[in-house]
Amino acid sequence: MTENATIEVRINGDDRGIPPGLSVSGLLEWLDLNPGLVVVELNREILDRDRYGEIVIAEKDTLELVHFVGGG
Amino acid sequence: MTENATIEVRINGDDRGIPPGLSVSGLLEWLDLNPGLVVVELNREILDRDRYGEIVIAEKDTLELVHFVGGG
Amino acid sequence: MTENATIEVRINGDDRGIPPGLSVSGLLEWLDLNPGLVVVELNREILDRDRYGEIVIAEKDTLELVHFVGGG
Amino acid sequence: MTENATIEVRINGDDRGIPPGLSVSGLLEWLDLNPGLVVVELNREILDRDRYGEIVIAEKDTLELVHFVGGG
Amino acid sequence: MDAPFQIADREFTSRLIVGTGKYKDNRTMVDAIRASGAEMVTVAVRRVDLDRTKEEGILHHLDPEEFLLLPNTAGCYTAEDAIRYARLARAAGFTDWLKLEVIGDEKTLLPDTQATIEAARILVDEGFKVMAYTNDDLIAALRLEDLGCVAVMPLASPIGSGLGVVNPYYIREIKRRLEVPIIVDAGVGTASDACVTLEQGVDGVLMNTAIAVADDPVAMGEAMRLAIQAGRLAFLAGRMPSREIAVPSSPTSGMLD
Amino acid sequence: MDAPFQIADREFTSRLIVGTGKYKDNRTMVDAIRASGAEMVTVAVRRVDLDRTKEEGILHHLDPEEFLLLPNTAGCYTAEDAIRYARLARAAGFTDWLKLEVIGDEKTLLPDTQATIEAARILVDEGFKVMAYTNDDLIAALRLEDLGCVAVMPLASPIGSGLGVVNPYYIREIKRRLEVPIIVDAGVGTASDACVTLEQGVDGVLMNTAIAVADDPVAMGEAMRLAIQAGRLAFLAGRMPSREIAVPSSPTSGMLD
Amino acid sequence: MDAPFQIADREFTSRLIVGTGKYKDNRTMVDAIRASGAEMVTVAVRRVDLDRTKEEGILHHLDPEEFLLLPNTAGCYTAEDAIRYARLARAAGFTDWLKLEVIGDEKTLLPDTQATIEAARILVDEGFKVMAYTNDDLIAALRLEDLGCVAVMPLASPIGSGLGVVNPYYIREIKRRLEVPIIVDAGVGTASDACVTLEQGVDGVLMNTAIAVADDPVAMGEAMRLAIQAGRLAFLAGRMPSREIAVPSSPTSGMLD
Amino acid sequence: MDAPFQIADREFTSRLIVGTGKYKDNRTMVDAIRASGAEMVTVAVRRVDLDRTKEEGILHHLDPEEFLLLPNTAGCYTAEDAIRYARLARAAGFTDWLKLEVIGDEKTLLPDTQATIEAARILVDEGFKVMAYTNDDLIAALRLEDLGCVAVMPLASPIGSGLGVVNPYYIREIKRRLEVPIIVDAGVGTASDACVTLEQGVDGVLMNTAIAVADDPVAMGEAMRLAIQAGRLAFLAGRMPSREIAVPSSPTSGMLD
Repeated sequence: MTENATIEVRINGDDRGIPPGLSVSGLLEWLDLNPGLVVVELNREILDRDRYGEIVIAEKDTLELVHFVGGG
Repeated sequence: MTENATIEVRINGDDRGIPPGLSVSGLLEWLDLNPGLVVVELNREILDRDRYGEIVIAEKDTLELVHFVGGG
Repeated sequence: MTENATIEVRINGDDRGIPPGLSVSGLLEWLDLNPGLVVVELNREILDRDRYGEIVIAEKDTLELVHFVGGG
Repeated sequence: MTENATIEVRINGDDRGIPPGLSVSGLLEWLDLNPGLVVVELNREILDRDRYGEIVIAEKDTLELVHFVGGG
Repeated sequence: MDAPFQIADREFTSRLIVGTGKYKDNRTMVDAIRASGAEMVTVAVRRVDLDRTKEEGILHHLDPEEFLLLPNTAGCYTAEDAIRYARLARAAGFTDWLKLEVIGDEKTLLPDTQATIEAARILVDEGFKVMAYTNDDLIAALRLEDLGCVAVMPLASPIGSGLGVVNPYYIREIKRRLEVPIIVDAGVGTASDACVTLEQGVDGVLMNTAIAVADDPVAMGEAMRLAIQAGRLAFLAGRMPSREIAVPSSPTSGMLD
Repeated sequence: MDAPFQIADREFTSRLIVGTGKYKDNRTMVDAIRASGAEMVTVAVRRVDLDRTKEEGILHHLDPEEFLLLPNTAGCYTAEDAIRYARLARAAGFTDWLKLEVIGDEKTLLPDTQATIEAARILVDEGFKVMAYTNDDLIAALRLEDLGCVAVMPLASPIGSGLGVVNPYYIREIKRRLEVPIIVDAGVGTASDACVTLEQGVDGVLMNTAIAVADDPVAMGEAMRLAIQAGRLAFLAGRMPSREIAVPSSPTSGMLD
Repeated sequence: MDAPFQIADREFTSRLIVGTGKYKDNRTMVDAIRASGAEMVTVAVRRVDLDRTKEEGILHHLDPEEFLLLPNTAGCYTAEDAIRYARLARAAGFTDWLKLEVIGDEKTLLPDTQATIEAARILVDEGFKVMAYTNDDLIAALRLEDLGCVAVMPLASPIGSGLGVVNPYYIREIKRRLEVPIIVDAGVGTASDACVTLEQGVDGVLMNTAIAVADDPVAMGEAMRLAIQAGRLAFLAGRMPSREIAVPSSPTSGMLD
Repeated sequence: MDAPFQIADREFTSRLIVGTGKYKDNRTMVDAIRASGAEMVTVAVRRVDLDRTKEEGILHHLDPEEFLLLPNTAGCYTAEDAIRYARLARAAGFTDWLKLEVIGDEKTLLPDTQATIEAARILVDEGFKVMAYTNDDLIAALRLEDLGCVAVMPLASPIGSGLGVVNPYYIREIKRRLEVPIIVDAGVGTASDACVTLEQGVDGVLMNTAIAVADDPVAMGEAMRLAIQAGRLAFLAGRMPSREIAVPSSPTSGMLD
C-alpha cells in the first residue's frame, strides 16, 4: 500500500491506513461491517447512524467501532 | 342396658358392654365401622379379615380396632 | 426573678434567665460546673478555655455546654 | 544360630528364635526392654508383673509386648 | 436425562414423599399433596375413634390408587411396638411398604438407631419393604442397608424443627457409601432446604410439617415440588466451583482507549 | 397469585435475568438462556474485532425481539467511563435500559458505590432506565433509589465467586426499606443460592457464571428457573417457624395399650 | 512473639478497644473495662445535664491517665455534625484521637461511607488522629486509608446486633489490602465472635454492648480479653487445614494380631 | 467463680484434654501440652518396636506424676478389641482411666455407638473409669451415661477434620439432658472452635490434631488454653441477645441543636 494511496487514522487503538475520502458508511463497508450492528465514536463523539453517510474520515481521526458482545 | 343383656369387653382401652355372641364382623357392624378400613387385634393377635365372620367375641376379650390416620 | 434582674439566653436548648454581665467562667460557676470538664460553644463558635474569663454573655446568646459521657 | 540353641516363638507378629528356658523377665532383659514400661500378653493372657519371673517361655508361645505411644 | 428414581421394585417420577399430618383440614391436605407432586404419602396407624369426635380415617380422603400409602410406626419407642404397628399396618391389606421409625426420646424425637436396627432385622425377614428413618449416623446407615432395608432415611434435623440440613457432611458421606436410595427425612423447613438437600446428591426427601403448617400449604407444596426438581437438576448439572476471589463475567479485552 | 414482576413500565414473567458471558459456545448460551426462562439478558459493549479472530457480535445469536437486551458497563472503573459506555450502548438503537456497574477494585470487582451514585445521577437525567449494581450497603441503595434508578441490584457475594448470599441480613433490610425492585446481582453459585435469595423477599436475581460455567449449562439454566420459582413461592407461602425443639408430625393420641 | 500493636505513633498491649455506654452503673463499667484489659475506651460528646438528673460526666469515673480516651461522633448523621462534635471533643483538651462515625440510617445505624469520607478528609487535615468506623466495603476502606485515617474500622455486623462476623470474606480482604491497622468495630456478641474476628488476621476489635449488657459484664470483659489473645495467637500459630475426610490422631501401625 | 471441673472423683483446673499423637518431635509435644495447660493427656497402646526404628514409648517424655494419662482404644473396630486394649492399658499399672473408642468405619473414623455401648457395659463392670467417645447422638449418649461412664464425649466433627462444631443443637441437647460431664472430642480445628464449644455449656474439650499439626504447636496450645477459658467464662457470663436490628451504644439524648 503506497503513501499517497492512504490516510493514517486510528481505529480501535490501532493505526491504520485507509483510502482517503471515505465516509463513515464507506469505512464500515470497506471494513465489511454491518452498520446496523456497529456504533461509531469519532474523535470521542458518538455519531448518529443517519450521519454515517455525510461524515468523511480525515487524516489522524480517531475512531472507536463498538458492538455488543457476551457479558454478565 | 341390663347386666345379663351384655358382656364386658375392652375395646381401644375402654371397658364396654356389648351384646353377647357377636362375631368380629358383627361387632364392627354394631359399632358401625367399615370392615375394609379397620384392622382388628384380638387379645394381642392380629386377625385376618376372612376370619372376622367366624370368630366370636367372648367376655373379657381385649380388642384393638385401628385404622390409618394422617401422619408424617 | 424580675425582668431587669436577668437576661435571656439559650443554654443547651432551653431558654434561661441568667444574671447580666456574667463571663463564661462566671456562668459556669453560677451553674456550678467544673470548667475543666466542660466545653463551651457560644453562638456556634467553640471557645478556648483561656478566653472563658474575658468573654461576657450577652442577651440572646446561644450556648452549648458539653462534656464526655459513656458511649460506644 | 543353630537349631538346638534356640526355641521358636512369635513376638509382636514376628517369628523369632530366642534362647530356651527364658522367663518373661529374662526375655525382656534379653530384648533390653524396661519391664516397668512394657505390658506382656502371653498366648492371649495378660500377665501380672509379679509373675514375670516365674513364667518360662515355651516353644511356639505367642507374645505381645506393648507400651504407651503418642495418640489422640 | 436423569435416571428414573427407583425404590425396591417401584419407579417414581417424584423425589418427594410427604406426610399427611398436621393439616388444618383434609381438603387443604389433598390439594397441597397434589401440588407437591408426591406419589408416596405417609400415614400413621391409630385406634379408631369410637365416639366419632375425632376425624375419620385418612382413606376417606386419599385414594390408595392415586398415592402409594407408606404406613409409619411413628410414636413407637421400642422395637416390639414398632413391629406390632408394622404388622397392623400390613394387615390393612393395602401395602407391605413401611416407614420404620423407633423414637428414642420424647423431647427431641430422635431415633433410637439400635432399636431401629433390631426392628428392621425382623421386619425385613417378614417381607416388609422397610424404609428406615435414622439419625445422620453413617455406621447405623450401613447396618440398615446390610439388613436389607429398601431405603435409608437419615434426618436433616429433628422432626418438626425446620432447621434444614444441619450436617451436610454426614448426609453426603451416607450417600457416598450406601447403594440403596437415601431419602432425607425430617427437618426441612422451606424450599431452599429441600433444594440444598437434593444438591447433596441424595435420592429424595420426605417432609410433612414444612408443607402442612406453612401459611399457604398448597403454595408451599408446589414450592417444594419445584425446589426438589431444581436441586436434583443442579446436582446433575455440576455446579461452578465457589472461590473467595472474584472472576469477571464480561470480557476484560476490547475496552476503549 | 403472585403480583406481576414489573421494572419501570415493563412487566416480566420471569424473575431471572441472565448474563451472556463465559459460555463455551453460542449454541450452548442460547439453549441455556432459553432453559432458564429469562426474558432480559445482559450484554457488554466492546470494540469490534477488525481481524475477525474473536467471536462476532452477540446480536448474531440473540434476537432483540425475543430478549430484552440489558447493556452493562462492566469493566468501567470511573463514572466517566461508565457514562461513555452507556451512551454507546444506547446509540446502538435497541434499548435505553442499562445495567450500571462501576467497579472500584480490579481484584475483587467490588462496586465503587460513590462513583456509581455519581454516574446514576447523570444517566437517569439523560433518560436511561438505570438498574444499578451495588454493594449490599443500605445507605448506597437508598441513595440510588432516590436518584431514580428503576431497580437496585445489591450483590450476594463477589462476581464469579459462587458464594451465594453471604449477608442475608443486609439483603433483607435493603428489600424492606426500598420501594423499587431489588434484584440480587452476582455471587449466586447454584440453584439453592437462587432459591434462598428469593426467599429473602427480593424481586429477582441476575446471574451469569453459575449457569455459563456449570458442567451442563442448559441443565443448570433450567435448575435456576425452577429454583427461583420455588424460592418466590416459598416466600409467598409463608414458611413454618424453625425451632430447636422437635414437634411430632403424627398424632400422639390414639396409641395402643 | 507478636509484633507490638501500634496505631499512629502509639503502641498498645491490648488489641481490644471498649465502649463505655449502656452499663447498669459506673462501678460495673470500670470493673468490666479493667477485666477486659482495654487501654483505649470510647466516649461520647453530649450536653451537660443542667438539672443533674442524668448521670454526671464519664471523667468522674475514668482517669485519662489510665485509659486513652477515644471520643466518638456517635449520633451524627452528616459530615458537618460529625466535624462539629469532633472539634468539641478535641477542645476538651484531652486528646486529638477520634472515632469518626457518620450514621446513614436511624434504624440500622449503618454508616454513611460517603459522608464519612468527606468528614475524614477535613478532620485529617485538621490534625485529628481519625479512626474511621465504616461498612465492610473494601472500596470505602481503601479511600479512608488514602485520606490518612490512622485506622479503618469496618463493622462485623450492625451496632448492638451481636451477630458476629457475618461476612468474613470482606473483613479478610480489607485486612489483606490495607496497610493501616484494621479494627473490627460493632457486631461482636460473645467471646467466640471476638476470637473468630482476630483469626481473620485483623489488628483489633472494638466493642461495647457485648460486654455492657452481658448478665455479668465483668466476667464477659475478662472472657473478651482471653478470646482476643486466643484468636490472635491462633492466627499467628497457623491453624491446621480443615478437610471433610477424617485423619487418625493415633498410630495406625503397631496394632496387635 | 466457676464450680470446679470434676470427672469421677477427680477435680481438674483445666477443661482441656489433649492427645499426644502427630507431633513432629517429643520436645514440641511436651512444650505444646504445657502451653495448653492440659492436666490429662491421651496415649495409645501399641506394640513395642523391637527393632528400635520407631520412637520409644511416650513415658520417656511424659511424667505420669505431671499428667494424668488417659489410655485410648484408638484403632479398635470391635468391642472385643477395645476391651483387650483397655485391659492391656490398665495392666501397665498407671491408671484405670480409659478413653473408650470403637471405630465403625475406616474412612470416616466415625464411632460405632452400638459396639461402644457393649464395650462400655463390660469395662464399667470391670472398674474402669470409662470416658466414652461417641457420635453426637443423644440416645447413645443417654445409654452410655446409664451404663456408668464417668464422661460422655460426643464429637464436634470427624477426627482430624478440623471442621469445628458442625451441629451445635445436638451438642447442646446432649449437655442439657445428661448429668455426667460432657467433653467434646474430635473436630476442633482452631481456637474459636474451642471457644464456641465451651459456649455451648459443655464441660470440656479433647483435641489432638489442631495443636499437633498447627504451624506453631506451642503457640496454638496456648491459644487453646485461652480460648477454652474465654468460652467457659462467656458461657457463665451470659451473652447479650443477638438481634437483626441495631441498638445504639451511645446515648441518643443530649444531642446539640
